[in-house]
Amino acid sequence: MGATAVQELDKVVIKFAGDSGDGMQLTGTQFTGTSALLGNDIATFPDYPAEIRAPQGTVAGVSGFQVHIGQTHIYTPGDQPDVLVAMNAAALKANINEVPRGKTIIVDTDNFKRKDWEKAGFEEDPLESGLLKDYHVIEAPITSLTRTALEGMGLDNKSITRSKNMFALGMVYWMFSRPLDYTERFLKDKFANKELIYEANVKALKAGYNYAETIEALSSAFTVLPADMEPGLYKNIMGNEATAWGFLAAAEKTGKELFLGSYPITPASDILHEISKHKHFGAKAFQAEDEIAGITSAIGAAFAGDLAITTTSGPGLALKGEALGLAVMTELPLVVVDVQRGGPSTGLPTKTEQSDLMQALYGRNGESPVIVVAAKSPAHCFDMAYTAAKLALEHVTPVVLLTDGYVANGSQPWRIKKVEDLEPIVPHEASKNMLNWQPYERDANTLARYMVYPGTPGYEHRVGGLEKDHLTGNVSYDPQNHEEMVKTREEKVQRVADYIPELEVEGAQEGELLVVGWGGTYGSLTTAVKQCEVQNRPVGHAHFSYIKPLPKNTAEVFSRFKKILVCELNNGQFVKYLRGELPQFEYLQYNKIQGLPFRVAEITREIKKILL
Amino acid sequence: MGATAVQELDKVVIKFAGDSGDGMQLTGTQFTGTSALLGNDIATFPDYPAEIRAPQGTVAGVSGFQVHIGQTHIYTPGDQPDVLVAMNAAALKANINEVPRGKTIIVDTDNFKRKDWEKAGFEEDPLESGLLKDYHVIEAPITSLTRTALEGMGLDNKSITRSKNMFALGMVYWMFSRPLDYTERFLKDKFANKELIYEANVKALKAGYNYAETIEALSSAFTVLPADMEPGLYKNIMGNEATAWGFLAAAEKTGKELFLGSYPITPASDILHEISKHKHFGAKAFQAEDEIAGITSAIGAAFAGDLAITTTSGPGLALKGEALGLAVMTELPLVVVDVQRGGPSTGLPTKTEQSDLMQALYGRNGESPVIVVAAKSPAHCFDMAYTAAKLALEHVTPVVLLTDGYVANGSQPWRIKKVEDLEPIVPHEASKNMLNWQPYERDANTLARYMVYPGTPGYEHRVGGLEKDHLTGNVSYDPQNHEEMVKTREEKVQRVADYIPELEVEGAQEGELLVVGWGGTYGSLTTAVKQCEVQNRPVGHAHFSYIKPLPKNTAEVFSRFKKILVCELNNGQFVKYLRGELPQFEYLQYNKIQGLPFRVAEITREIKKILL
Amino acid sequence: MATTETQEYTYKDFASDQEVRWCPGCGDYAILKAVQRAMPEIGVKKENIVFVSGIGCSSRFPYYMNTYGFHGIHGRAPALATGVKLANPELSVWEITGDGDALAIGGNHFIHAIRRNVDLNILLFNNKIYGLTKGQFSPTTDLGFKTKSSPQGTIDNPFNPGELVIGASGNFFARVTDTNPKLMQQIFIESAKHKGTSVVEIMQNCVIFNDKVFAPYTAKENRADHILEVRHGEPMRFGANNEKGLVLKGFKLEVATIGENGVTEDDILVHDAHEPDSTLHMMLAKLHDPIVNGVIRDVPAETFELRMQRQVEEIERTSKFKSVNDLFTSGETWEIKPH
Amino acid sequence: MATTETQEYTYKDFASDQEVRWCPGCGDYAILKAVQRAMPEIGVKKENIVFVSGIGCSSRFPYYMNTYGFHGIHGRAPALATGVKLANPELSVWEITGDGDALAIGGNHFIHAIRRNVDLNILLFNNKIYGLTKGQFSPTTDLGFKTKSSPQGTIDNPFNPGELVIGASGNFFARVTDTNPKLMQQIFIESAKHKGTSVVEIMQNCVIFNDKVFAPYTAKENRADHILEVRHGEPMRFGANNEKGLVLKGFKLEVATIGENGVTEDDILVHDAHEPDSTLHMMLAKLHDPIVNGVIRDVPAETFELRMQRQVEEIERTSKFKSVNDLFTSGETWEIKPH
Ligand SMILES: Cc1ncc(C[n+]2csc(CCOP(=O)(O)OP(=O)(O)O)c2C)c(N)n1
Ligand SMILES: Cc1ncc(C[n+]2csc(CCOP(=O)(O)OP(=O)(O)O)c2C)c(N)n1
Ligand code: SF4
Ligand code: SF4
Ligand SMILES: [Mg+2]
Ligand SMILES: [Mg+2]
Repeated sequence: MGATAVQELDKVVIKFAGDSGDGMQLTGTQFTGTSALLGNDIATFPDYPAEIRAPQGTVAGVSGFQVHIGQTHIYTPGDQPDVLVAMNAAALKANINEVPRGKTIIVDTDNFKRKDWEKAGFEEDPLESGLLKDYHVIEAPITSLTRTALEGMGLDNKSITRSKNMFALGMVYWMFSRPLDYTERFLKDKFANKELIYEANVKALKAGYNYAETIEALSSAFTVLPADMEPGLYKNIMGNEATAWGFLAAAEKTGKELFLGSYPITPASDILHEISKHKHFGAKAFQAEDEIAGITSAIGAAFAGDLAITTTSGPGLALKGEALGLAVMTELPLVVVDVQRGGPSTGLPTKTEQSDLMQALYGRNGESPVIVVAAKSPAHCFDMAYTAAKLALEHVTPVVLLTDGYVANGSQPWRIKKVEDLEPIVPHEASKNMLNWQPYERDANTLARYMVYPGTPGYEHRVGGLEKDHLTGNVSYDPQNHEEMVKTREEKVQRVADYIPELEVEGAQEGELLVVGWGGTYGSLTTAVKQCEVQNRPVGHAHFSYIKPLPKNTAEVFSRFKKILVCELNNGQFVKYLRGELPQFEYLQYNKIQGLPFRVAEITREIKKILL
Repeated sequence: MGATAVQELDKVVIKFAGDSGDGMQLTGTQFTGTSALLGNDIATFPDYPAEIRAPQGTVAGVSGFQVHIGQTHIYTPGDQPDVLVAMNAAALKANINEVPRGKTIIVDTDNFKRKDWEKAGFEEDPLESGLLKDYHVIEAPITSLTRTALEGMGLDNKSITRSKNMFALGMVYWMFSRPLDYTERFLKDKFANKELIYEANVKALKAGYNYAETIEALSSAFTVLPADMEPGLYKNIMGNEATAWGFLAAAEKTGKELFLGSYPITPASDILHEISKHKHFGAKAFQAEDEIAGITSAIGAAFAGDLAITTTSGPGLALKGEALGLAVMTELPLVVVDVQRGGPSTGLPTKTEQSDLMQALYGRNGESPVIVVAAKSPAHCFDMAYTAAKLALEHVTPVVLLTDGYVANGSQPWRIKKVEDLEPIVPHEASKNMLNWQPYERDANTLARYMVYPGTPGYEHRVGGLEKDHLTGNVSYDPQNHEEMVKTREEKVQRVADYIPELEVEGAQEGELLVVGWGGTYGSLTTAVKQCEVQNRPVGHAHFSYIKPLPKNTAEVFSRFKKILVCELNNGQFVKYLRGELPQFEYLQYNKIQGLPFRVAEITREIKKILL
Repeated sequence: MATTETQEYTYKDFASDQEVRWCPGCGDYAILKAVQRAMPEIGVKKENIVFVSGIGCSSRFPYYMNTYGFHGIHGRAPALATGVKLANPELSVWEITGDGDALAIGGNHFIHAIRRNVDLNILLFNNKIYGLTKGQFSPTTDLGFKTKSSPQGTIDNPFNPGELVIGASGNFFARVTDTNPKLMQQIFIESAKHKGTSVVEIMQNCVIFNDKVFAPYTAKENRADHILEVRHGEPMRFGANNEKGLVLKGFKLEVATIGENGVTEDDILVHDAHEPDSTLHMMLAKLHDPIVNGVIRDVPAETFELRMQRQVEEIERTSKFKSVNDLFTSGETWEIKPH
Repeated sequence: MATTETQEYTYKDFASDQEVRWCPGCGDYAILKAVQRAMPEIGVKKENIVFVSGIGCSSRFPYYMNTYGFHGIHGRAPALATGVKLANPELSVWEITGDGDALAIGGNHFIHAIRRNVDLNILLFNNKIYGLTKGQFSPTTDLGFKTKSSPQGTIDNPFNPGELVIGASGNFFARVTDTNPKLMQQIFIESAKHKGTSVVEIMQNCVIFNDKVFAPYTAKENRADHILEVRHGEPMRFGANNEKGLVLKGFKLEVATIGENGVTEDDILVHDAHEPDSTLHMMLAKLHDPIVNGVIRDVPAETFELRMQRQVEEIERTSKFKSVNDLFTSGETWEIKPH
């Protein structure tokens, strides 16, 4: 890119950055939507400020949105931007270290005055200091150009300034040969009742487009051709939205009502927001007084026959531990979604991390096994939410689904599924003519008990948190029964291994090195492994979506490689779990604990180090 | 014992069992006290009914108290009773399976009528059915004899019947040649204002004593001579009491006030009760509205300079997880005591288990390391409580102390310690003249930060749950700082290994087999290992009181043995932890999950199986 | 398995096969019996009744009812029950809780259930002590009372459950003693009839850890003079000869004797349980001597589940989505054609 | 580091070096300033002041105060603050909390702190919304209000904080708007003076997620007619010309205009914040229009920490144990002699 630009690009990473109030999230999603419609593969990642709304013009207040578009398959929002749009000095300060030399930077010079760069924490004027000398810099007075464009429309100053993001978007649209109609449609819709604002925005958008075409700075426009994607109907989907939709689909598939008991928490709240909109599908979103009421109301709903879920992030999962144990003891179907964020404690609430794995596995008193699964990308959230619901209902057990801030807020094209085409779900319920049904009678294969819900005459029974008799479910203090029940609950979860897909290896199927990951790091790891392949260093990649139980062939897969490298965004939790479960192997580990996803380059570097 | 009785016994196990209302706990503690004063080594275990107060005469309502006295060192309340006192048919039913053939059973025939044994769940009269034919049975109409003895004293019927436990105690006192004065003194004190009741009890006690001497059934009396114990002043102490006293001692040693924030829960409540009595030592027992308020009030108190602790059992620890993470992030000294009980969920609340280890290690969001230690016997609770307080204050970090229902309710002679003789504790606090103190500045060796409490002029500062700058403690979202802090918090805990004792091996110092245990199973394991030694199968025994971090020489110790057998009262938690921490060794495991302690015989059997 | 018509039920139909395991003499027995006797009269089939509880002696209750039941975890019964009710609003949901369960660890769920007005019938067994954990003070224990965890007497001001319920804007509050089976039964039926959260405080004797704490009210010789049984629409009178009654003096309630100081029958306040303004109900709930029994407040108000249902209908009427398939294909989509 | 005498403090002494990071226009700024201005007047040295908070926009507050501070976890600030105060009763402990923090997840700790009457000054920033998590409804959100998590409008009846405080037997409750810096400052000083738990509800504007929700009261044109500022000992009057006032009609408060319907100045109720009976305070707290500002209830009552101290003294006087050594050697002991 930049000075050595070419007409057709394979993939490109663009980062829009500005002040929280500058509308960068909108700009980013517009560029994403337009590119998706053109058939590119895409991946996005918004990068919110951690602060409420930090003082304008400061680095803490910078909001960014990174989008990666490609004509080949892409799996991450990209390590480093090819184009950075910096709406003010702080946005430049916050992002410049990420942009490789030689790349393009668009700056709004109106916000690079002395007070601006001082506020941003620069010692000297960054446009003068030589900081940008190795970059292809496009200096455009975006704010004043917008102002000029919208003059005389009768708009107030604030509304005019607010349109500058559309000016910037217009510029980038031109650079990458994108049409404007998607965004025009969007604006029409958004400002349906505000004709003037709509017009102003479109005007700014076109002005930016035209400006980019006019000025010399952009010597040529690029394009990214459609990717070679599986045929079908697509839409762009965010991880949290996909999670919500997966549950809605499972509910429709089973004819059950969906009950969500939840308490808002970053970065999980959007699942609650999404499900709140869909009462007409029988979805009940209950915003509880806290996380404990969130999960216990869901347990009550599960007992009464709903598809019951609860959604949260790390601190909330900690609060739910005791009640999750109750669901284990009462053997009720329940899905707990933990959208992981940086910990411990309140930690880095807006940043991503994979550090709740141990908590998901062990964060309860007593021997308290649950199924643990994880989603590997925004669109995969749909599949894993659906699967989690299926496993819970069919195996009559709680399931923890781990996603993280990165996949939850990221977006990806999703090949739209039809409910009809989804795998069937058969909730494990007593048939009406089952003789002598007992509450803790089990299926011989899955060990699932047969559910009966209140309202069914003749099946009145009681459950609870005290140890239960292995058949009647009555309270039992019998020592042998307790041992049997502890083992049965564990075995029930282990038997799920017979019902889940085997572990697949991408890349080399055997050999020197197997790269192992789980959950949201899939994109970075698979990209890295593919790069290594290109560079003639074939390694395998095994990515876990099923953590407890592990896929049945895990040991077999591991045994095909000389070395195993477990990569995680934590201090080594999955690797510790693997050492406990499959102690016969030696594991190398690579960990990053910075609240940020892996960069592809970090992984390839690590792989090279090991293969040397 | 029994028919083949000898005059002098090495050790003897007596179990007093009766209805909840029969006063068996009192009888047991009296026998214990008297024997302790005679210089025996002792270990006790009360065996409460799980139910509130189950219907009289049913097995669920049986309350028992087992005491093991010896002239050699003893470590457990004994596998099986040599003498069973069964005050009713249900007590016989509940315990007969535990009593080896040939042993002595005393029954109160007044409570073996048809309705009694039917209620107890016998099919036929147990005294007639041949069930007891291989036992030495002493049939005594204890209730009616008591009634006769107390006739004419002007007591109501209820009070008379209530004295029958003293009659039974008198009989056992005679059998084991115990004096009556200890119990007489006790009764005088207890019934200080109820002269008549006092007299009746003493009368019943003496009547039982004389009755035993008179009847032929007891052909000879036995005795257990004093044990060969370390010289010093002793008293009999229960685990929970010892825990409370350990903290009181630590507070006095440091001149700090003790703050306990707690919520009642079985089997931990007695620690709260004990500390509640001692406000005059500056001990503040705050019974909070729930477990979360228990720990957060303690965190507040730690911040303000108290020695802060919180006590609970498994379900309560689950609730404390989130707040414990706050203590990790704010790096405050805090001790959390978890008196473990049977889980998951409400589980078996009155039974013992070791199944909260994983929860103690990992039951929080994010990377959230704390020190984890465990007590191995009732008296050892004193040492570990004191040590936990020392580690918390010196290393400025939360510590989890694990005990369990078995050690908490059991008792043992304790060689009384003087505060002066205890190891010094030096809380890690900023000295008044420290220059440019920063809240997160650390000691170069321990990595502990220097505490300053509110009230200190010029040191005003703020802490909180968001990630902190490594020096100033201000909120920091810096990626590198986060990684550094995660590693530092872990390293701070790991460095504690430099300050704790090395792991010691009892029995064989190297060879075929190392028996490994942790916490409350010490007594059973050490007894079993000693027995094997006697039988010429020398094995080693390594018992862990320090779990995180592990003692520095752990790997070295493990490497001296061919096989390692990890014995736990759970489904294999410590062994999983060891596999993760020291993956270079192979571990065998032996687990019991019945809400009961190990029997010595179970361990010796397992050892033999492995050594064959 | 055959079902019975509700009118044919007797109290025996509501006894489960589990042995009742409270201490002999515990007040819980009488409450259990009163509930079992009330059940046939609420007009709900057995299979549509669910008893939910937390943890405590009282919370063992569901095991003894031959209905659906859930023995939950400590303090969380209101949330459990809310989940049950929202999942299936047809069910008659009863919550059994103790003073510790409801007001210590569970206080927040308790006041939030009341605020939302989910149709739950909450029976609060107030024995002013933690029974199951063997005798620590609870949030309702009288100030200064000595317990295992307050060897010098408590220093916490107790909650008055009625005050808290009304302070959380509750619409149904009643109080009764475990010694009054008839009134219990009546009140349970009333609480079942009330749509929305109803709270019944039962002054329950714990023979083991707090014996006779209510004796100043319930002992035979005290009842008439120290308990005022209120009935909607009737003057609030009490006393051995019904000679005493409540009158208003400024902002305060006072006890007056008819015939003394010129007080006549007409001066006695008439109880209006249905008055929306809760001022007088609050005063009645706070009265110590006499203590007020009966239904103190019973005001109709929309339930949470009804409002939820209404939103479902509204959105069903207005939404163009009939299946999630419609949702999935809504908004911007694009087609990738086979190559 | 030198200490300053309290009388020499200015508000600047209470500003920390941390940049204040609320949204421009957020009501929290005005509250921060009012607190910083109140501090020099409470007569406590800076080092003896602790600000404790939960989680929320409002809960960032402690970072901006140059005193000791603790930014806790969500909802638990009352318990944290209780621990701080009991550990060192000399400290002046302030709790900063939001409507979600105090009344959703933290509701139980909130009412229990009030019940115990620990000497805490609780400032409740009520913006009727979850600010920090970007706009979900809270337990005080107006019924029917549309938010991110209530796209069709909420169906929960909101709590009225004052009602809940008094229902939990609170002894100090005040209300003020973030637009009235003078009154805020006064009230904060009053709350500091009150020994025991004091709760100040601040009607705080969240410009981003709930802008102008209090405008019906706080907008210039509405203030005089819709806010009633009460002062102890003074008649409760309001209106542009102070022409309106509260009168009692039966059990209800009504607004009357002096000179109309024969109402005279003397008919207007005089505010008595110190009256132990809370009936009228409850009515004032519940009033919607006008909404009452000022100190509604301020009744002296023994604090928890004082009672605790008294027990310490009592047991110190009566116990024979001076050191734990005495405790250890108490009761039955036996000596094992060297052999
Ligand atoms: C999380 C948790 N904390 C504590 C306990 C211990 N616990 C069980 S019941 C109870 C209090 C019981 O009191 P109350 O609710 O008044 O019921 P009661 O036994 O008096 O009927 C307590 C503290 C528990 N089971 N779980
Ligand atoms: C255990 C836990 N649950 C949820 C959250 C997310 N959370 C943070 S603040 C907040 C609510 C904030 O609302 P409020 O207390 O009214 O404060 P405001 O931001 O409006 O000042 C929530 C739900 C959290 N941080 N921790
Ligand atoms: S302890 Fe008290 S409340 Fe519990 S069962 Fe016994 S008498 Fe009843
Ligand atoms: S979100 Fe609202 S409450 Fe939070 S800082 Fe912004 S304006 Fe203030
Ligand atoms: Mg109780
Ligand atoms: Mg708020």
